[in-house]
Amino acid sequence: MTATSLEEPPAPDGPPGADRPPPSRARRRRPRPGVRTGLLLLPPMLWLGVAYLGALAALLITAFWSQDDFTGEIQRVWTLDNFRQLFTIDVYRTITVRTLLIAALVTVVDAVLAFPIALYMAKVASARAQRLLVIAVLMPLWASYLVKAYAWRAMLSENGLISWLLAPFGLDTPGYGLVATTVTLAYLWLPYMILPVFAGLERLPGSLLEASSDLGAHSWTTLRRVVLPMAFPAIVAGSIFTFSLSMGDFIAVTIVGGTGQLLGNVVYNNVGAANNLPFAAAVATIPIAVMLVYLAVVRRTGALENL
Amino acid sequence: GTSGGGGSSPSANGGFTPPDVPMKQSLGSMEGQVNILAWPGYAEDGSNDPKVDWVTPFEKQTGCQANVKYFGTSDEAVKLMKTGQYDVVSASGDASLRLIAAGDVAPVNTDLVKNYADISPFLKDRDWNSVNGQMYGIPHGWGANLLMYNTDVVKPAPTSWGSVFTGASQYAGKVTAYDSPIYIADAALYLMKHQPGLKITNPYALDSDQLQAAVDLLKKQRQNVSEYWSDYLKEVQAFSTGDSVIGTTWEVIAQVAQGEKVPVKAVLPQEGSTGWSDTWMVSSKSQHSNCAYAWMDYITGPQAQADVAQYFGEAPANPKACDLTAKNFCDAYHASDAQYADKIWYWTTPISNCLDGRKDVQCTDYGDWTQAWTEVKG
Amino acid sequence: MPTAIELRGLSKHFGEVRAVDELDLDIVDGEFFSMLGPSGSGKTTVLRLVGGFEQPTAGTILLGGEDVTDRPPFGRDVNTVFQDYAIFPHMSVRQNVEYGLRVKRVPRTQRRDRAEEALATVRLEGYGDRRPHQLSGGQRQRVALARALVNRPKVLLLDEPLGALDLKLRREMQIELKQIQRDVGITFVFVTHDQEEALTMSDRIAVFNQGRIEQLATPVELYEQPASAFVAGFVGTSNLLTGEVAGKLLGEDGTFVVRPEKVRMTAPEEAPAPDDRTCVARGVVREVVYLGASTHSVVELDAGTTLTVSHQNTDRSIDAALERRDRPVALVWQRDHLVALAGGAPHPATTPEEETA
Amino acid sequence: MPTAIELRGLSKHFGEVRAVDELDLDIVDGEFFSMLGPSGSGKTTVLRLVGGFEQPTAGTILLGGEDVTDRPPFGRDVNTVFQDYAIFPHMSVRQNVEYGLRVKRVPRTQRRDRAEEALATVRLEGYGDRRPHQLSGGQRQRVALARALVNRPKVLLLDEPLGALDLKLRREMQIELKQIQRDVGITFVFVTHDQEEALTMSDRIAVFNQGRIEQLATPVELYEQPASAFVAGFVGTSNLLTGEVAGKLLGEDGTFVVRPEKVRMTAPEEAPAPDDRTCVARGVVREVVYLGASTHSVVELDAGTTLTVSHQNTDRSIDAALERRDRPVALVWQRDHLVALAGGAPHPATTPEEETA
Amino acid sequence: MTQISRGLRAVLVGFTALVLVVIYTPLLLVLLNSFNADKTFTWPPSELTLHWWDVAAHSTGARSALWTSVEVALAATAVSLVLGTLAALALRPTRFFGRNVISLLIILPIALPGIVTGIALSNMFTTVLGVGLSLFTVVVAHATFCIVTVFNNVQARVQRLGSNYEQASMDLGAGRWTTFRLVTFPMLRSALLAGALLSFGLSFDEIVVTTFTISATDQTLPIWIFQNLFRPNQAPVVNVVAAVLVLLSAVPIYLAQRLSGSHAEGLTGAR
Ligand SMILES: Nc1ncnc2c1ncn2[C@@H]1O[C@H](COP(=O)(O)OP(=O)(O)OP(=O)(O)O)[C@@H](O)[C@H]1O
Ligand SMILES: Nc1ncnc2c1ncn2[C@@H]1O[C@H](COP(=O)(O)OP(=O)(O)OP(=O)(O)O)[C@@H](O)[C@H]1O
Ligand SMILES: NCCCCNCCCN
Ligand SMILES: [Mg+2]
Ligand SMILES: [Mg+2]
Repeated sequence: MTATSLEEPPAPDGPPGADRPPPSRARRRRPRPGVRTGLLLLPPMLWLGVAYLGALAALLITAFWSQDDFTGEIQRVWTLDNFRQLFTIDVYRTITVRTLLIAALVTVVDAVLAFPIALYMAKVASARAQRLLVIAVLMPLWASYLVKAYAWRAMLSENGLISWLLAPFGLDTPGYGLVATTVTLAYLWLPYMILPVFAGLERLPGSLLEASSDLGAHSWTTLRRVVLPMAFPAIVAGSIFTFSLSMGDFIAVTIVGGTGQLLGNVVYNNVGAANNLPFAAAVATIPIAVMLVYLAVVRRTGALENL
Repeated sequence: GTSGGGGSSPSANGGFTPPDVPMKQSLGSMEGQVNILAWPGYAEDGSNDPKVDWVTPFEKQTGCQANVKYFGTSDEAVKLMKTGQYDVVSASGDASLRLIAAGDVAPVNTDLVKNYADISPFLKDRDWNSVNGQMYGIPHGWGANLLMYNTDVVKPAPTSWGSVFTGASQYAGKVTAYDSPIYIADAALYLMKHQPGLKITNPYALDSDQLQAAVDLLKKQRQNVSEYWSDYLKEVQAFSTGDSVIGTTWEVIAQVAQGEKVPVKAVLPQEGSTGWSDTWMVSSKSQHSNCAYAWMDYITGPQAQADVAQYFGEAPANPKACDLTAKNFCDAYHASDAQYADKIWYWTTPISNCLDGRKDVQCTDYGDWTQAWTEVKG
Repeated sequence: MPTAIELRGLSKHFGEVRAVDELDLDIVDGEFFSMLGPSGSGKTTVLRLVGGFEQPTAGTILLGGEDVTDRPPFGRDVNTVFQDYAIFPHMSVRQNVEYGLRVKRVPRTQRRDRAEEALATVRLEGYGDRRPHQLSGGQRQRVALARALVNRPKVLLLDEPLGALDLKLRREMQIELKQIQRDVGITFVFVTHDQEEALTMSDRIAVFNQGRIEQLATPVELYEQPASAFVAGFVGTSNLLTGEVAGKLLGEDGTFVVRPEKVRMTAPEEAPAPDDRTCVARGVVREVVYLGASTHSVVELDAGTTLTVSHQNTDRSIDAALERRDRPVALVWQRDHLVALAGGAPHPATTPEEETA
Repeated sequence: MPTAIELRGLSKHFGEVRAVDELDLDIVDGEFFSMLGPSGSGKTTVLRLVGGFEQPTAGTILLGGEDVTDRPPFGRDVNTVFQDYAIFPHMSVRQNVEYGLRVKRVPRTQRRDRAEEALATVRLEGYGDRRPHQLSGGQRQRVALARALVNRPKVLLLDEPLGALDLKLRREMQIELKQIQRDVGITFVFVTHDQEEALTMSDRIAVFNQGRIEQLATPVELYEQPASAFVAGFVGTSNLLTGEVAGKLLGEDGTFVVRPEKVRMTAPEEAPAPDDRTCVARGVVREVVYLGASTHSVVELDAGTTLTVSHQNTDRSIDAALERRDRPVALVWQRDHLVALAGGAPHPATTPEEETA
Repeated sequence: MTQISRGLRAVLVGFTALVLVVIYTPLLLVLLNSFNADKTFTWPPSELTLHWWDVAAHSTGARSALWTSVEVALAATAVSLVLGTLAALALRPTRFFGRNVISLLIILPIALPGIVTGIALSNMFTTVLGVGLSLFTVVVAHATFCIVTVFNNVQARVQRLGSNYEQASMDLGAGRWTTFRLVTFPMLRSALLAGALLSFGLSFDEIVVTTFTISATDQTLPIWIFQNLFRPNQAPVVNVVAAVLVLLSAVPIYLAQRLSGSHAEGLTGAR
C-alpha cells in the first residue's frame, strides 16, 4: 500500500461521494451557541428554576400568612406575626444559636477526621489500598441513617460500648445530649466530607509537595503551608454538606439528643405536629438565610467547583 | 367527677359548633378499597410478621383492599387527614376535636356499625369523640399513661406523680417524659391535685396563668430529665440500659420491658393519670365510605379487638374481646373497669373555649401548648 | 492555479482582543502552507475559523470557491490534526481512523480497507488494534494524521502537530509529513512557532503578528528578504544595524539586517578595506557558543552594538574560534547581503513577556 | 577540583524497569552539567534521586563529600526547578520565592531582601505581588528559578525547565540561564532532550540511554568524537558508513560517522582523486532542504547509502543548491573527519517508537 | 511519596485505621444486634439467635419497601442523570452570563436542609399544584437534590476533557447528535456512573424529604424502618434489614469500580 492510492477515486463498490456530507446537512446553518445553551438549559431550569424555586417562594409567602390554631386552616391574610414571634421569643434565638453551633462543630469535627484519612487515601495509599478505602468510606452511606443513629444510641448509653471502653481511663459516656448529637451527626455525615476532600487532594499535583520539601520544609510544614491551603476549597465544599445536613436534622437529635432540640425539630413540630405551616415556614427562613449567606461566602474560595 | 373523671358532662367542650358535614345515612356497595391512617400496630397486615395480620381477613370478608399508612404522633395524623387521601383514621383524643372542628371528619352514623352496641358505655359520647351528643367516631381502645420505675433504683415504690415533678431531683438525669405538647396535661393534672389555688378542674382547660404554672413545673422537671421519648424502642432501651429509671409510660412498654427482664413496674399513681382513648373516624372527603364503615365495624368486632389489644398493649373498647384474649389480659389492662377508666383524663385537644365550661376566660389552645412545649424543652 | 482556501476580510475578536484582524489570504491547491508566529498571534484562531470551530466576527471563508462561512465543521471538506491530537481514548487505533467513514455510513468492509491503507500511509500497519494509551507521542501524531487523511479532504489543517515531540523525533516526523503531503497531494495548512520547521517544510510561509500577516513569502524570500525587523527577528537569528550605528558602519541611515552566516570574521590585520561592495566592522569577541554543526561568535563592535557571526564547523577543532574570545577581530560582509527594512526598531509588542502573557 | 555530587553504583528499578542502572558519576563544583537523552532514558529519575524524591534501589549519593542517600529532600542542600515549575498557586510570587527562607525561619526583613535580590537576578523586579496565574510561561520559569536560587544551594537541579517555552523565548532563556549560572557560581545539573540546548549551555554533557551513560564529555568532544552510533545519532545529524559501504568507500571495515558540515559537495568533474587524506563518494542529489542559515542536501550514493551534506548559506541565493537536485555530484571529506565507532549499527532500542512509548 | 515523612505517614496510617474502626464499629454492632436475642439490644448481648433473620425473611413489608426504595432511587437517578448532564453541558462555554446563578441554583437543593426542601415541595404538590402525593412526587423531590451529584461529576469531567474531542468528531463529519453518541457520552460514562452512584445513595437513604412527599400507601425502606421503630418488637428486624443493606452495598460499589476501569476517580468524581 502506498500513499498514492489515496488519490484514486472512491472504490467502485461504494456510491461515489459517499463520504461527502449530504448537501442539506452541510448547508444547515449552525444554531447560535446561545440558543443551544438555552435549549440544553431549559429542562433543568424548568425543574429547578421554576418548580423548586417556585416551591420555596410559595413557602416564603406562606410564612406571611397565619393559621387557625384549632382547625389548622391556613388563613391567607398577610401578617408579620410569625416573624414577630420568631424574633421576640427567646427560645427560638437559643435554638438557632445552638443549631448553628452544633452544625459548625459537626463540620469542624468532620473536617478534622476527614482530612488525614483523605490525605492518606490520596497521597500515601497504593492504588489498590486506595480503591479499597474508597469502598470502605462509601459503604456506610447505604446503611440506613436511622439504624446508624440507633446504633449510636446503644453505644452512648450508660452501659453501652463507649462507657465500657472509656471506663478503664476513668471516663464515662457523655450520655444523651448535645455532645452525643454532635458525635452522631459527625459520624453520619463523615463520608460527605471525606469524598470531596479526597477528590481535592487527588487533584493536588505531587510536584507541589516535592517542591515544598525540596525548599526545606518538613512534612508537617508542607502540610500546613501547602497541602492544607490548597485543600481548603475542597474542605469547604464538604462543609456545605455537613453544615446543611446538620442544620436540617431533627431525627438524630431525638434519638441521641436527650432533651435537646434543634431548628429542625421546631420546623418539624410546627408543620408535622401542630400543622402550623405558616410558622414552620417562618422558622425555615432561618436555615435558608444562613445557607445563602454561607454559599455566598464560600463561593469565593472556589468551593462550589469542588463539590 | 370524683378523684379523676375525664370530664363527665357530655357537653363540656364549650359548645363549639362544628362545620356542617353531612352524615352517612345508609350503606351501599363496597368500593373495593379503603385508605386507613392508623397508629402503628392498629392495622397490621402481616407484612411485618405473617403471624400478626387482621387486615387480610378484613379484605377477604369485605373485598375492600386496605391501604394502611401509619403515623407517629397525633399531630402527624391531623396533618395527613387534611390531605383528604384517607378514608378512616384512628384518632386519639388530642386529634379528634381538631379534625371535627376543621371539618376533616364526618359525623358517624352509629346505627350503621353493628359492633357499636357492644362498646363499653363509658367510652361513648365523650368530649373527645362527640359534639353535642353526636358521635364522630367509634371508640377503639384506651390506655393510661402510667408511671414506670426501675424497681432496683427507685425505692420505695412511688405512688404519686410527684416523684417525676417535685421529687424528680432524687433521680436527676434519669427521669423521662413523653415528647409532645400534650404532656403539659400531665403537669396540669399534678397541679390540679397539689395546688388547688390554681383552680384547675380539667387538665386540658388551662387559662394562661394555669398554663404558665404547668410550664414552670415542666421546666423545673427538665433539669432532671434524661430524655423525652416518643417511640417504644427508645423508652424500652432507656430503661433496660438504665439511662432512665422513672417516668411516664404506656402499659405495653412496661410489658415489653418486663419481658426483657428489665426490673420495672408501672403503676397508676394516686392523682390518676392522663391517657388516650382512640376513635375511628371517617374522613369528610372519603371516596370509600362504605369500606370505611366496614372497617370501623370490623375493627371493633371482638376478634379484631382482641388481636389489636394484645399486639399493641391496651384495653379493648369492646369487652367481648376479653373472651378471646389471653387469660388475665383484660384484667391487666382494666378493660372493663369503669372505675379505673374514670381515673383517666383522656387526651383531648385544648381549645380556646374552655373545656371545663368556664365562660369568663379564654383558655389556651393547642397552638399555645405547642409553643409552650418548645419553650419547656428550651 | 486553483485556490483551495480564500479568506476575505476575515476578523475574529474576543472582546477587546483582535485575535484575527481583517485577514486576506489565498492558499493554493496542493500547497504546503505554513503559518508562523509568536504565541498569541492568531495562528490557531485562523485554523479554527477555517475548520468551522469559531464563527468569524467579520469576513468570509471560501473553500474551493464555495462560501462555507456559515457551515458547521461537519459540513466542510477540510480535516484537522489537532495540536494534542485529540485521539479518542475509548476507541482503538483502527476505530479512530475509521471514525470519519463510519459517521458517513461508508460500508464496513470498505471502511476497513481504507483505514488499513491510511495506516499504511503513515507507516503504522499492524497497529490497528492498539489502544491510544499504548502509543508513543510520534505514533499518536501519525494516527491523528491517518484519521484525517482517510477522509480524503481537500485541505488538511495541522496545528503545531509536532510541538509535543522531542527534537530528534520531530526532525524525523518533519521529513515524513512532507513526504506524505507530496504523495497524497492534499493542501496542508500547517501552524508552527518553530521557524526552522517552517523553513524546512513549506512552499510558502505567512508570518503572523498580532492577528495580521507581517509577511507572506517562500522560505528563501522570508529568510533572505525579511520585510520587517519583526520577521527578521522571528525567522532566524538576525543582526540589526540601525540609527547611528548604521550611519557609522554603512554610511547610510535606516535599519538594516544582516544574517550571521553571511558575516565573515577575520583577524583585524587581514580585513579588507571597506568599499562599495564590502562592509567591514571592527570589534572584540565577547562570547563563543558551540552549536555542533556551527559556532556562534558574539562580537561587540566598536561602533556600539553587538553582531552575531555564525561559522560552520567544517574543521574538526573549534579551538581557533574559542581562542578568539576577548580578542579584537574584524567582521566582513557584502553590502548585497544587507537587507533594508521598511519599519524602524523591532515591533514593541513582541518582547517575550507579552508574547506569552 | 572539589566534587559537588558523586554517584556511586546508583540504581533505581521500578519493577522490571531499570530506570537507572549502576550509575557512577562525578559532577564538579560550579560546573554546568547537562543530562541529555531520549524520553525514558532515566534523566529525571537521576535528578529525583539526587533531590531525594526517590530512594535508590542500590548505590550511594554524596553531596559535597557527604553521604545523603538516606536524607529526605529537606535535609539536602540542593534545590530543584521542576519541569512544570510547581509554583504554589495559592501564594504570590514573593511568597513563593520567600518560601524556602520562611520554612527555615529566616527573619522577615532579611527574607524579603533576599527574595527581592533573587527576583532581580532573574529580572523580575516588581513582580513580587503578582499571582502565579498572572504570569507567562517564561516568567513562571524564572520564578521557579528565583525560588530555588534564593536558598543559595550548593547544587541546582533543573528538569527540562525550558521544555514548555516556544523557540524564540527558549533561546533567550538559554542565554539568561547560562548568564545566571555564571553569576551565582552554583553547580547546575540540567536535564534536556534538546541536543542544541545541551551543546550551547553545558560545560559537560552526559548522554543517557536506557538508564546508563553512553558518553560523558564536553560539547565539542561529544559532537566531534561520538563514542557510539547512538550518541552520534542523538547529538546532531550524523551520516553512518558501515559494512560493505564503508569497505567500498573507505577501504576499511567498521562503522564510521561523518558530520554533514564536514562534507563538501562538488560537481563530479571537479572532485579530487581519493587518497590517504581525502575521501570521495559519488552520487545523485535527491533532496535539498533549505534551513535559512544553511541548506541540507541529501545525496544518494552510488555505493548504496544516503549522506546528508550541510552547506552554510553564505551567499544570498540558494538557487545553485536547488539546481543540483537530481544531478550527479561528488562528495569530498577528509579522512580525519571520520570517526570510527566502537559498536556496530545504531542501538536497536533507540527507534523513535520505543523512545517515547 | 518521599515528601511525606515516615513519621507523618505513621500518623496518617494510625489515624486512618482509627477512623475506619469508628466508622465500622456501629455497623458491626448493627450486625451483631441482628443476632441479639434481646429485643432492645443491650450491650453486651446475653444470647444470640437467628430468629430475627427468620422474621425478616418473611417480612413482605420490608421486601416491598426495599423494592420501592430501589425503584424510587433508580427513577430519581435517571432524572438527575438527564437533567444534571444537560445542565453541565449547557454551562460549558466558559464565559457565560448567569453561570454562577445557575450553578448556585443546582447546589441549593442539597445545600438547604432536607426539611426545608421537604415542606416546600410538599406544600407545592398538595396546595399549589393540587396533585396527590405518590411515588411520583417522591421521585421529583429526590431528583431535585440529586441533580447536583451528576452535575458536579459531569462538569468536572467535561472541563477536564475540553472540547477537543468533540471538535475532532465534528471535524471528521459527525453531526452534533452523532458526536454525542459516539464521543461525548462514552467519555462521560465513568463520571455519569460516579454521579449516579452518589445520587442513588442519597435517594435510597433519604428520609426527611420523603416523609413530606410520600403518599399513604407507599413506603420506602427508610420510612418502613422509621415506622417499625414505633412498633413493639420490630427493632431487631430493622437491624437485620440494615445489616443486609450494608452487606449488599458492596455490590453496586464493586460493580461501579469494575465499570469505571477500577479507578477511584470513577467513584468519587476525583478528577
Ligand atoms: N476563546 C478565546 N477567548 C478569548 N480570547 C481568545 C480565545 N481564543 C484565543 N484568544 C486570544 O486570541 C489571541 C490569538 O490566539 P491564538 O490561539 O490564535 O494564538 P496562536 O497564534 O495560536 O498562539 P500559540 O502559538 O500560543 O498557540 C490571543 O491573544 C488569545 O489570548
Ligand atoms: N514512578 C515510576 N514508576 C514506574 N516506572 C517509572 C517511574 N518513574 C519512571 N519510570 C520509568 O523509568 C524510566 C525512566 O524514566 P525517566 O522519567 O527518568 O525518563 P526521562 O529520561 O526523564 O524521560 P523524559 O525525557 O520523557 O522525561 C522510564 O521507563 C519510566 O517509564
Ligand atoms: N437537602 C436534602 C439532602 C438530603 C440528604 N439526606 C440524607 C439522608 C441520610 N443519608
Ligand atoms: Mg495556537
Ligand atoms: Mg524526564
